Amino acid sequence: MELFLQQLINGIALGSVYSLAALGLTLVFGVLRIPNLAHGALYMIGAYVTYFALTSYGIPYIVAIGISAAVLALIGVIVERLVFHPLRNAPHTHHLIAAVGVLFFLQSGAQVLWGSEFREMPSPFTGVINIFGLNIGQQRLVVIFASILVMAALYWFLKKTVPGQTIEAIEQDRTGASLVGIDANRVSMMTFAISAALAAVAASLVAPINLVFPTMGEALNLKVFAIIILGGLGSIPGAIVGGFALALAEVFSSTYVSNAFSEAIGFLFLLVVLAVRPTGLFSKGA
Amino acid sequence: MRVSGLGETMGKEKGMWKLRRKLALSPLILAAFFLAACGGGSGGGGEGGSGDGGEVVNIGYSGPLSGGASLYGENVLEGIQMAVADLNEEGVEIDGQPVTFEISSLDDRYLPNEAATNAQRLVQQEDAAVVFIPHSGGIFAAQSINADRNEFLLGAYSSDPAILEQENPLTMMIPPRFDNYMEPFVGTTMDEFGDSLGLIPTESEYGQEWTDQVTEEWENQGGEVLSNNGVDYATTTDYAGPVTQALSEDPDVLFVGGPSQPTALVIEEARGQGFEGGFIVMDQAKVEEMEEFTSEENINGSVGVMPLIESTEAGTEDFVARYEEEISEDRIPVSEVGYNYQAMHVVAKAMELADSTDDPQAIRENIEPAIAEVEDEYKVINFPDGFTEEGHLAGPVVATFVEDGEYTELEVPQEQ
Amino acid sequence: MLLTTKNLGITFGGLKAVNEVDFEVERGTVAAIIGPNGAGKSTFFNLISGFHKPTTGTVTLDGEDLTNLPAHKTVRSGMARTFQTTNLFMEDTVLDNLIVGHRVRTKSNIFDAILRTPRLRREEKESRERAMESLAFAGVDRLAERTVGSISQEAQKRVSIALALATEPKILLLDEPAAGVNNEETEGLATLIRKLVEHEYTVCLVEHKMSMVMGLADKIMVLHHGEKIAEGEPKEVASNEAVIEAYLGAEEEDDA
Amino acid sequence: MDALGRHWKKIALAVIFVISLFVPFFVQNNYFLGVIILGYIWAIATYGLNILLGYTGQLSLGHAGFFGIGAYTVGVLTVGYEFPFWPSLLIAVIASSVLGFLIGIFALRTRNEYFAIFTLGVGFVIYLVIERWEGLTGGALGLIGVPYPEGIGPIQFDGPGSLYYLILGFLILTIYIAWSIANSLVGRSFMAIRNSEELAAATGINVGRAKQLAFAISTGVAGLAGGLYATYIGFLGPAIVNVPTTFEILLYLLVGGMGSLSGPLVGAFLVTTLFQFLQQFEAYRLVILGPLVVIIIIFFPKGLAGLWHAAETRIRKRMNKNPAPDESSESAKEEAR
Repeated sequence: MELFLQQLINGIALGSVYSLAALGLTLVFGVLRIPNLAHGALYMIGAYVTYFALTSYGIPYIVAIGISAAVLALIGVIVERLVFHPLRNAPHTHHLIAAVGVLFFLQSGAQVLWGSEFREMPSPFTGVINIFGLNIGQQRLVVIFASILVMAALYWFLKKTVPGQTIEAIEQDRTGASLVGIDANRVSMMTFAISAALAAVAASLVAPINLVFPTMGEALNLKVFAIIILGGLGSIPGAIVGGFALALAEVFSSTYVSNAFSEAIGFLFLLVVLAVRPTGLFSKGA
Repeated sequence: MRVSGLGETMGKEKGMWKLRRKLALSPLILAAFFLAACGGGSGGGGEGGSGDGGEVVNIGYSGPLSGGASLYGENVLEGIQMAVADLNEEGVEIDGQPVTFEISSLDDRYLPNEAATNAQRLVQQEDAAVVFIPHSGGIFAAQSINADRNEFLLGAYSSDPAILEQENPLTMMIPPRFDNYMEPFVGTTMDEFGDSLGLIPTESEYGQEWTDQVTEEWENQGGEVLSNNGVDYATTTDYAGPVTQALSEDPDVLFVGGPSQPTALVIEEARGQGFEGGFIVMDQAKVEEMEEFTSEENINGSVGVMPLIESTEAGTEDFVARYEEEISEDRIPVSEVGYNYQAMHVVAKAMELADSTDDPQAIRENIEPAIAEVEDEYKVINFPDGFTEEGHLAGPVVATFVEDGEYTELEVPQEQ
Repeated sequence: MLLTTKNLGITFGGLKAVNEVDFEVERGTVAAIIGPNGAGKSTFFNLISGFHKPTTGTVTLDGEDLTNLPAHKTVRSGMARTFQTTNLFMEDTVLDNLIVGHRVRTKSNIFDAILRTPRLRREEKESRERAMESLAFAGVDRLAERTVGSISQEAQKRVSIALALATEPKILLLDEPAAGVNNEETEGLATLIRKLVEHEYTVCLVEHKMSMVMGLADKIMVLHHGEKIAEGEPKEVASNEAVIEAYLGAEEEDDA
Repeated sequence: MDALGRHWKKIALAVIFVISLFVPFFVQNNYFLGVIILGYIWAIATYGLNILLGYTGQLSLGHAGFFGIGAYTVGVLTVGYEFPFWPSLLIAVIASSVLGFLIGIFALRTRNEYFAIFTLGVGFVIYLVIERWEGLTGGALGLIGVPYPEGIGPIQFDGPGSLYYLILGFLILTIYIAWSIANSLVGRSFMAIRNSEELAAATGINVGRAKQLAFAISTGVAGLAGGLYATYIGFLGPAIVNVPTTFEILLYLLVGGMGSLSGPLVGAFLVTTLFQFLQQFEAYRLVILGPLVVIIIIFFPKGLAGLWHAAETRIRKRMNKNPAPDESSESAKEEAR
């Protein structure tokens, strides 16, 4: 039972990170139909920005995350303008390929600029809390609460603000939204900005319990894709549920089945879901 | 229809314009390719050297210089570079001719086929007679070409004894065989902490082999091996899950290891979750590097390879100082740097004795006598005292057991 | 009767997009389906041609039950259709777009292709000939070597009808054949449709332009909110109260 | 005019063929020969992808997985079970093709991005299976000592020179297969699907089955390339099966030109050579390559083949002394008709 609870907490912490990263990816897909394979690279850059804000400029952790989100939002807009905007009418294969180009550039660029060594991100939340015989790292609690906060903020933004509603409108009905006269360009840039900022927050939250290095986004990249496909491309609740589902599946399959299996499980699950429901769990009208 | 017809016409003109723009752009792209290619030709190249020393001897290197394993690849290269700098400064004469050593390094992204292609290139384009490769996949691939297709001496930096089993006549295995660590590592931790062993190693090829060997040895010495909770250290986001899982079986000792930094995280997580036993640390992880990522206390009770900086060889101290001065102030030289540094010195001496810079056979035959000729100042860590039939730079090896923040020496018996 | 539907209907998410429609098309005639926007005309076409699976009812072509057959099989049984947007491949030549139209009547497979068997050669030749014949029938054979993107909208409409013809159909389902072309050209397309009937093809079309339908169709069915509200000769339908109301009501909705 | 153009192409093809025959004679350098041989192998794999992506319009991101199945089938059979090479290669092609067909049953239920990502998942799972199934594949350690093919009659395959001809032969076979598919009703069905699945179905093409056929051919060709790779390199490790290899093959196809016959060869050859040239840039290579990919996809989505085609059309127009009336004016005439 203790093991179960401990792993449950671990799974929830991991799931919050997955969900945050997946949210950004699914937003871009839902609004722009772009499967952004470079998302993991944006995530990695986000971690580096926070790292340097912390270590080189001594900016407090929480503020550093904010700065990182802002910087990444800008990078997101630049990527959208330079790469995806010119391709807006191209077939989907072109988006995928262009995204791979961006991925190459960001990842190798990070290596060239900052070297390939592992870096440790200091966080003020280093202690371990002991509740009911469970040992929980403070940073993990920070990850969980901050993620919930960010998700709530995103929800509020999409539902209650005008710019947010325009994003949602396009996501739900593209032709309808364009009829109403929504400026697609603005929405497009805004979506990329939010997506990259979410990736930055996710990376900055998880970095203190892991490390910062140029290929840190690689492993996550495939996983978040599995998540958003699982949840249904473009579905926000799908991304959140999918993120937690994958994390818990990984943690518990390694606990109760086999460890070698846990990495494959996400993908096997994904394949099974898609084989049964070709457009994912939460998609509207398969 | 008039309107749509007009639109069509305009569309076509636009199309034409676009085409023109594309055609205009294409020479630019070609030029970019060309520039890239030319720039590439002059890059890479030599390291150190006064430049006036007669014939140039190219030493080949193919290793991961980009991607996740690039730090490791760079460390190995640094060792060779430092040795070459020594040699060029000292001035080496081979067969009566002064020579200058240069290093041609190529990136293989840790891929075996790239390593083999690079090795061919180094031999054929750069006339390298010796090629260093620091990963077993690349070594195996190179072994399939170095004896018959292109002759070169393979400087194999991998502690995997399987590279000796190929009976390749032109392989020089550089580091100590990892299987020799098993007995003292297992014995020490079992005596100290108890007889159940939990496993959280990295899931690389190397990790797998270590895991098999540790498991076998632990069981041989009468201990109990618990379930394997290994995860790929390169792709894991959070180690809490596997650590919780491993600790739930209440092990006395944990087997961990992969790159140093993630290994430190695993150890920290285990201590954070209340683990008080010992660690067997795979030789890929360096205790001295781990110290920078977790507190010293956490590392107490670990057995692992001897940190180069703690080594007592004659040249170690100077070497560490030079590394800080010439290579990096932030990083400390790890054993990869040292082993390859020594190996390069052995190779140079073997060339001197063979009176040849380009006959891999002759160089190979002179490795054994060359070992004794290497000056003490170039000995920095577990310097070999012999060269085995199978092609291993063997010798007495000292590992370490960390006790109360002290690195105590641990003799590693050498049975081949 | 060549084409018969009985109780044909489909439900999307609880909404009856087409509601139990009985419909018949006589051999060698032109039948038209009209109705305001969103009346379910295209959905009805999709049901007949196997693009949607009906939730109720049956489709019979020339005595053969086509209900639940996938689209490509209905083509084999003699059903051919066009789309509102022609969907032709703009960068290829007209002829290259057409040759595949005869594929459904050929048997050569991948091994024929690799071994270049006589069967493949013969069928290739047949397909090419059939394509040219169809183009000639549709009056666009002189455009055969032009790319589709470089010919006019009307010519593209003709090419897509030719493509349908290349499949050797018994009945042609034309989905708004005159959408996006001017009045003069519409007349030309109407002439083509008459020519089809003269050559013993049967035509069923969905059309928005009342003028075209009135002059062309032997029989008209009016759909409104997925239900058949009228059926008969053009004159009868034009004077039908329910039809007029439906169209007026739809206009009001559009205006709103 | 057209006949001249065709003639010209045939001559060029013959010249290229003759040159390719003599390559081992004037390339005495094993490194260059090795780069060329690997270029051929990747070209074969790229032809496989072209059949699916270029002709049929379905982006599979699991291509390296099937390449790996071919490679490992040969590797496991020859090393683990001491099978002769030739039957192993045959089994490799059949295995990857049949597996492709079976996976296609599920994968092709999905469309567009879903298909791409589904196959990405398939590729990754194949990689994980190969990496983890130590007993069969040697796990992360890999398989050592895949033998050269056995000789056929008097021909012995004992070095890069003879292997060059073997792999050239398979490349020509692959190109022939690609050509014969492209120029057949089967290929026309594929291209009709690429253009519009709806229209293809409305012309009576069994879209599902045609896609599945294209997928099986594509994976079979990938398996062939994998099998040749195994015997040429002699060593197999799981890294070659991983997702980045798929992206590399995709890059070759993209640079060469999707849907063209020459594209895969040109792309694979040029990019592998370029990679060798850029070697010394090490990590900087990808910093250059990334933007290059983006530029190509934005400005030259049809790759070099498309560029060549456009240039050719222009040159023809220039050369034509009695230029055809401008297309727009012609269509205006047509309207006036």
